[in-house]
Amino acid sequence: MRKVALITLLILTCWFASDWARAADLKIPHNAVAGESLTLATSGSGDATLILVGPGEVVKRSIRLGEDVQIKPEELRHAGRWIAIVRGGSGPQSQAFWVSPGKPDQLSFLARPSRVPVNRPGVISGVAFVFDKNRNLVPQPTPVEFSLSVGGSGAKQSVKSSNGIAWVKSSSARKAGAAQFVASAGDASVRRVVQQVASDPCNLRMKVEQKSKDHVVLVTDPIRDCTGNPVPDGTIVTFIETDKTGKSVVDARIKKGIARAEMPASENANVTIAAGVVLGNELHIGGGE
Amino acid sequence: MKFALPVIFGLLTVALLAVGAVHPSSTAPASSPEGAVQAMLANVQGHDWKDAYSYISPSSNVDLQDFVKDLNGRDGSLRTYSSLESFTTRPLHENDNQATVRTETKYSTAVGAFYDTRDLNVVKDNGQWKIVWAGEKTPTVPPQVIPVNYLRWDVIWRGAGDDWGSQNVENPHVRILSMNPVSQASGLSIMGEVENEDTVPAFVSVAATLVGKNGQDLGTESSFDRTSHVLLPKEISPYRIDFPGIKLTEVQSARMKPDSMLVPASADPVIGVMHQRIEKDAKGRSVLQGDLLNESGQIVNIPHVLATFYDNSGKVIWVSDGYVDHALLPQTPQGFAVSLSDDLAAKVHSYRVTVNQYSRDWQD
Amino acid sequence: MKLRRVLVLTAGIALALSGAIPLVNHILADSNPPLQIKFDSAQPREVEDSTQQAIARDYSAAWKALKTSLANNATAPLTENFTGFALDRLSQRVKDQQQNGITTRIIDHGHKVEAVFYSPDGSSLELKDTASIETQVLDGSTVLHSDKTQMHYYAVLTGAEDRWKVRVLESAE
Amino acid sequence: MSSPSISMARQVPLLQRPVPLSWILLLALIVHGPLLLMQLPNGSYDANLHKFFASHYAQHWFNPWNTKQFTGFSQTTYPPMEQQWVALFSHVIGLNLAYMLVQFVAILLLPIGVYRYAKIWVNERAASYAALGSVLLGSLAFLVYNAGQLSTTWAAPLYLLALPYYYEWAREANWRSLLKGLVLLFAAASAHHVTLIFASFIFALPVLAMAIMDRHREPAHASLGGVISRSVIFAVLAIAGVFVVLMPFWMEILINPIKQMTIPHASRDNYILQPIWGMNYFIVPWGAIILSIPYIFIKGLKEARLRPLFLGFWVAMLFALGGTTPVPKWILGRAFDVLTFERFSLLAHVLALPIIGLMVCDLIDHYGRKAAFVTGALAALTFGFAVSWPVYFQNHDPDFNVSEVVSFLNRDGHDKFRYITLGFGSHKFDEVSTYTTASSVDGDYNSARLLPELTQYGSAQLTNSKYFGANGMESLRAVLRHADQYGLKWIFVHDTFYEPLLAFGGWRKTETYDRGSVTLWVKDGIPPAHPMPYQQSMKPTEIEGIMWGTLPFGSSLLALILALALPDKRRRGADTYEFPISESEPVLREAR
Repeated sequence: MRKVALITLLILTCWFASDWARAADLKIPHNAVAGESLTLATSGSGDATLILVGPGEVVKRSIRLGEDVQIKPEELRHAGRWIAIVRGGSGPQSQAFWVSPGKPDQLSFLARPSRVPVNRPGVISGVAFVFDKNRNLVPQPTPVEFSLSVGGSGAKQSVKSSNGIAWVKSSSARKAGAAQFVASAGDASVRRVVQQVASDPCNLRMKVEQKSKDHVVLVTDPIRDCTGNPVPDGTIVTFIETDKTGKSVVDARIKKGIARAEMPASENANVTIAAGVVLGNELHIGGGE
Repeated sequence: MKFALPVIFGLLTVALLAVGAVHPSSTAPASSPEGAVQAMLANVQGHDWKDAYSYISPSSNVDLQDFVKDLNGRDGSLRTYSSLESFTTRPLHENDNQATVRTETKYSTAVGAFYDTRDLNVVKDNGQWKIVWAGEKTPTVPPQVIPVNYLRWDVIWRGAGDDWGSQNVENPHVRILSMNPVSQASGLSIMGEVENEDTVPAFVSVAATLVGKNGQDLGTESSFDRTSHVLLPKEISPYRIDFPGIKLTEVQSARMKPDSMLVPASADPVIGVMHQRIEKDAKGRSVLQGDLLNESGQIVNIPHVLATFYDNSGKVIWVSDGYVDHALLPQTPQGFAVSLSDDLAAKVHSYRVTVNQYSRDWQD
Repeated sequence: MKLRRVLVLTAGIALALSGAIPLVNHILADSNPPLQIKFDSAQPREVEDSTQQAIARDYSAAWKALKTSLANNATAPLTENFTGFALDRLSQRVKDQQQNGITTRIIDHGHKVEAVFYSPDGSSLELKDTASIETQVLDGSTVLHSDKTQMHYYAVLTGAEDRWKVRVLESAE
Repeated sequence: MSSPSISMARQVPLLQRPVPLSWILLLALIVHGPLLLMQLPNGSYDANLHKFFASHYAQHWFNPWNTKQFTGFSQTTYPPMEQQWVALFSHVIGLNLAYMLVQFVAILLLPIGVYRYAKIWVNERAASYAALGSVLLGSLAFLVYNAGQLSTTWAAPLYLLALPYYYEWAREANWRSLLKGLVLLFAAASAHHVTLIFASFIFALPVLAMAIMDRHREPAHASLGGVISRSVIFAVLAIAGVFVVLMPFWMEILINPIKQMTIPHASRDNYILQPIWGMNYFIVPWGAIILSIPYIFIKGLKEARLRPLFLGFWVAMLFALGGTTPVPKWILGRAFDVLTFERFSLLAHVLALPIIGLMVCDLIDHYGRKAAFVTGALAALTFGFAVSWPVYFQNHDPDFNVSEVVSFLNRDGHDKFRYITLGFGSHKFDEVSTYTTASSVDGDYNSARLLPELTQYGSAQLTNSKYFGANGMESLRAVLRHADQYGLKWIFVHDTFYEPLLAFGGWRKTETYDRGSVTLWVKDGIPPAHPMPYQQSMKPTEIEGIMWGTLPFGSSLLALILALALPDKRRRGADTYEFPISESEPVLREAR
């Protein structure tokens, strides 16, 4: 009798154990997508706690076993590996599942540089990172269109992203100005501005504007680069006068397109001009040019 | 006898106080020309201007106020940020009534030690040696209007938030034009020129790391104040980086690190460097000297001269610098001198002087 | 007499504790997991030697920080090595873990990493990482979940002041 | 209500009786309590340094390596005891009040120490007047409310408490006295090393002389050899014990001997030639004691018994005069330029007080209440003048607010870089250091300096560079040149004098705080700070850290326990006097 009771108890225990074990069974769909709702099916009976551990969040809620559990889109924002844990009466049961990124919705567009001299080959680069609406990187190949234009004219290029990244390289235009650099994928479009600025001064020339007993005023022609763009104001132009008393130097700034410097008057002096490493013409003061 | 010990100790204490307090009078008449100069400078050191002035000959035609300004600086110059730290004197020649005394003074200034040499004339005046003080004459600039096309760059930065991908204004492109290591007894110096090749102003600093023969870093130093930090578009500045105690033979290579930053800047002031020439100074040393001319309408408080010396192949063979202890008044030439060694002077083929400056008002 | 004994005992315990704690910390300190990185297939720009070394160092440090952070529910280690989306995401995870009373222990068995992209301006770099990871989710000392798996990661690193920081870290099947 | 009981004994007029110690302590509470509750010492010169050290102990009791100054330095360069007490109390009442509390304990200990020390030479009554006077000392007010020398004000009374035990041990071979004397001495050493070194000569040698002179006084019947041999035993045990208790300190000194250039300090000036410093360091702290100097000379030298005490006073006085006499320079040599001399006034006064106590007795005996009133008024005036002196003589800049500086450094990862302050003064700089999480290249405590840019030049803190002339500015230049290596990105400026150097050196002014009184200068391209390579060998070991966290503090704790557990049996009756009538005649120790 005692034995029977013992066996019965053992059977009952096993039965309960298997029932509890079944209670923790979870069915998770294979096609979970970030930012979309998800239904988890549970089996068994009684109350339990569901814990979802994701790449960027942890969700914990009470559930009733045997009923479906709805995970809201805002709870499932991050793509990657998730772990679902159910804690009921028996030990915790868990299962890992994958959430894939949603469709491309946002771009991070890195346009470099923000300022570039005109007429230089391959100096502009654009890199677009493709993300879904929840900022998950979308590794699936996605067509990304890049366009670079100054004053309405320019070029377009379509590139397929690889590992979530698409990139292009481009040359700067001959004309100075603000170039519009746009990257677009699907409905997402991002605009950047690349300032194309004048290059080094070209054909630097000066002349005597005014001469007095003490001073001579030298002035340059309008200063432009080799493609005809005016060199920006503020650029340093160095005037160097050499005579028997020594060397006099004035670092003048271009203002309104020209540079002007007041140098000591001399009976016999040579004057040279330079901007950066570019040299200009030479003048002789006292005995004519 | 009862009070013997207290009296002895009392006297001993007074004697010790007296020994500690023995000190010559700060206005005692000088017995020699050198003594007069020393007494005057000692008073200047203690900021006792009145006592210092008592050693000035009435024939100098300088009043106390101007005398103090000569020594203590004016117009926010470097001298106004200075105090006399030490001095040496040496009589150059002397007779019964007149003498010349050379003074070498060391000032502690806001930018470090500043050395000055001056020959002072000393005369006997009513039996006392007095200094003939050659007061500084401030030239009078005719009233005039200096038109300013105020040119400056302002920068609007991206916000503090981490909006990756959104564009920020890019730092200016600077380029090291040349780099030349020079070995000396005190160590190794790396010098050359750096150019802002961009179209916006750049805040530049140049640092270098020396790499030893077995690949380890020997040390990192920066050009600190031996360069101009704010470079306008296409402006070129020399730089010199000193590595004390390191020999050229220990070095395999150098890693240069030019840093540039876009900063708000002003195109003013324009400072011309006139009549530059290499000459010998009073002590017989080679110096590069000339005049600085502030072509703007505002005072430049502290000018800093940077001189680049080239050999006949155009290579930078030395970069020297010096602060000028007088402010640059508008349209008024102010002399400067930068020393260079005689053996270096022999190699110099050409040179170039640039001027860096600090102006109180413009800083704000 | 009794007071003296108590005092001596207390001092002894204090001494023993102060000596033992650093020792225990030392024993429990993490060692770096093996990390192999190939830079041959980085496009469109070749990765410089110094950058290769820096990436290996900083990516490894980022994983170490990640493990410390998830195990201790502390966000401080993350800020040194992560930025942008990755930092936001992981910080949120740590906060959620803290709120729900759980921790995650990651036992890292090594990474095989390949650089697949290095931007033309040298400011960003993408890695594909195949990692062998053992993950344990704990509630206090109770293990709620434990598994060991091989995972793929996409990591985008961007240059910061003195190091590369992980801006995107995303696992994929 | 019952009327007070009057015990039957011989009536002694109030002014003829010793002042009970409890009254003296009550006076200390009344006088110093409000001043400390007003937190007056907060503005004193060194208070923030002690609080800075204490704030580190509060967080890292067993790790004396502090990274907040000098890029990292060991706090084992300065005995820690009182700072550790501040650290301990700071957890309960905050740092500022904890400092006040610990300072107050030191103030309470001083009259007890003076009382016990004075009783070696003079009678109970004179000793009680000496103790009373110690509460109102100008030098104490100067050290507490102006100089902020918490350490000296702790070490001196502990030393004074220890020496009577040595006196008893030397004469009576009382083991209990030996134990208590030694433990109090260790506590004194744990409070301040410099006071210990000088007190060993100035305080202890007169006591040794007295122990020899008094060897046959009741109840002792010691031989000369016995007194000397016990003195040697005490000295050997004291040296060994101090060596063990402060072991990490000695090791630090051994590894990094102080080789720095000398740093100017006004207390080394000649006070006659520089009257303002004479006023600051002599007239103010000495006050009415100056009037008693003739009496001290006459009485101290006329009475053979008082001569050792007088000699101690005389030497201390010559030291307190700084550079006014050549004596300190002759005795100390190069060390003269390393020490500051303001603390010697307190030491001199403590030695003078027993004689002054006798003077007050004489005056009261001759002039009664008038004398009591006049001497009391003079003491009060001396104290009041010394406390208020900093208001009239401000030798540091007006106060300004550094909370924005601290806030900037502690946010947005700014503490990844190092900073320095210029023109803040060490007091304000220590305040910034205490509350910021960032590390500075600069530091306040001179002896902890290790960086070559700081030790090679004769200047102290970078924040005060300009006051050290060309050396100071060269030191600052050297540090700024190596900004990359130190991760030195932020410079906070409170004095426009420094701006030209920063501008030429590559820093840019970016922000302004406290209505323009502080500006922030930034250098771009600086890499974040990292531990300096030399520091690995300089860090105290874990064992040293544990010793530092237990032994000095433990010695003070042990002293406290011994004081409670082993009370002085013979003194129980002698120290308290019932009001209004004493039961027996006071134990008189005539100074004859």
